[in-house]
Amino acid sequence: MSSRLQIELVDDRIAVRSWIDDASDPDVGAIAWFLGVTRRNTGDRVTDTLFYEAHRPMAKKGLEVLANLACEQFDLRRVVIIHRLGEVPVGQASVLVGCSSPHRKDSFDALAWMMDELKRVVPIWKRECYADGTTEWVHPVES
Amino acid sequence: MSSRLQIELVDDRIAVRSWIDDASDPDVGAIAWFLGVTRRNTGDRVTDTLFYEAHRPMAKKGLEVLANLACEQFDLRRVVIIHRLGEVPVGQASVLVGCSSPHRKDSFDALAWMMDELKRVVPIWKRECYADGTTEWVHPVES
Amino acid sequence: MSLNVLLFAAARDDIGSDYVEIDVPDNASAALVMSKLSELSPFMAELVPYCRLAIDERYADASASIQGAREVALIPPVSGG
Amino acid sequence: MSLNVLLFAAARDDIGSDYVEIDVPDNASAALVMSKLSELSPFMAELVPYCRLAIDERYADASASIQGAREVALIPPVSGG
Repeated sequence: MSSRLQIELVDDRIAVRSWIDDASDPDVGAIAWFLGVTRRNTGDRVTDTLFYEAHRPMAKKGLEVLANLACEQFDLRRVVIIHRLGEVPVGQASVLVGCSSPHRKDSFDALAWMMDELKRVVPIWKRECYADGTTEWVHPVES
Repeated sequence: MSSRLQIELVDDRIAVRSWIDDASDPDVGAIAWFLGVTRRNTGDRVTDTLFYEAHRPMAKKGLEVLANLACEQFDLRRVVIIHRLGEVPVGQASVLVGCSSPHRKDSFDALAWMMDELKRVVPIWKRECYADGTTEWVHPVES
Repeated sequence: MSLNVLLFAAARDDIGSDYVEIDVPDNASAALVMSKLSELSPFMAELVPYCRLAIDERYADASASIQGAREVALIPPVSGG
Repeated sequence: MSLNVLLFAAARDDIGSDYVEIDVPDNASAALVMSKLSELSPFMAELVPYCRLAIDERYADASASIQGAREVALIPPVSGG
């Protein structure tokens, strides 16, 4: 069943249109997509740009495991996870996650679950470059 | 704030790409969208095609109210709701709902809420045309 | 007075027209209009109890009056999306 | 034995290299490797307790042995998405 998974790490703009175009499947009733985008403001700090780095083979494998676990838990027909690495300027997408299912609840739940898990386990890190010239790796500590 | 709402009833294919293209807003960190698609199988019945009809002015107004209520409940930057009327063959989208927000939880929650509400209150009806030649208006009775 | 009620979906197919003319008092309630509509056919008798009445493009309570209404519509259970 | 540990993000910036060589027994546990890494600098002493160790591209338990490992990597708290 792995043909229904499309997992990629990319170093350039995510080609959103080409991913979302290829969607017609007669057994699908619901398609849901999420784009994570670099935001200018976090609290009172202003972001100029973000840089993402990864343990690439482990991140690729981690995203594949994530997609497979989503297929086990939810009734999905297709899963797409694309994560961009390197610089991702404000207003551009760092991640695209999409899925399709016969019924919409599976796609909604899977999308939120995959984003939560991605942020929890996949070895990808972002470095904030603030407008004041400082930079900072984001290493959130789980509570 | 109504410029951030885009609500449409259309009689032809929903142009998903045109909405996605126009998505860059520096205060947005999350963009999510949902497509409802005509599915071939429902239970053991095989669908050939669907027809949608609406009380058009009331449906348009209903979708606008929905989008405004979503903006009151969730921290959204933009809401798009496009519903197609007339024939929607298997594999094509009958509805596109999308939103953007600083944080992803608002977009996920708003998307699910808007789809639930749309299906509950907006005067749009679908007629199933089954492969066996029979047709049937879908008038779900709330329990 | 004579009142035109807009019909949709299965109700329109049953009556064979996108509106129906019924006779009700000037200040009839939505409930009375619904009751008149349910008398139009055996199918309508089954469907109407699950419908809502819209007066001037808004869902109306059972007690709402049609007096002065520009448009009255019977809204069967919806199935958009 | 001498073990190369891959470093990422703030750990790599602190050490100034994308790997570090440490001296540990052949059958050292992940916990021992982490302990050695935390001795490398005051910054690492703070960061390492929040990190996970990956052996051959999988997260390892504290008790897992590095014996025979082809790759050992220090994985700081992640922030993808």
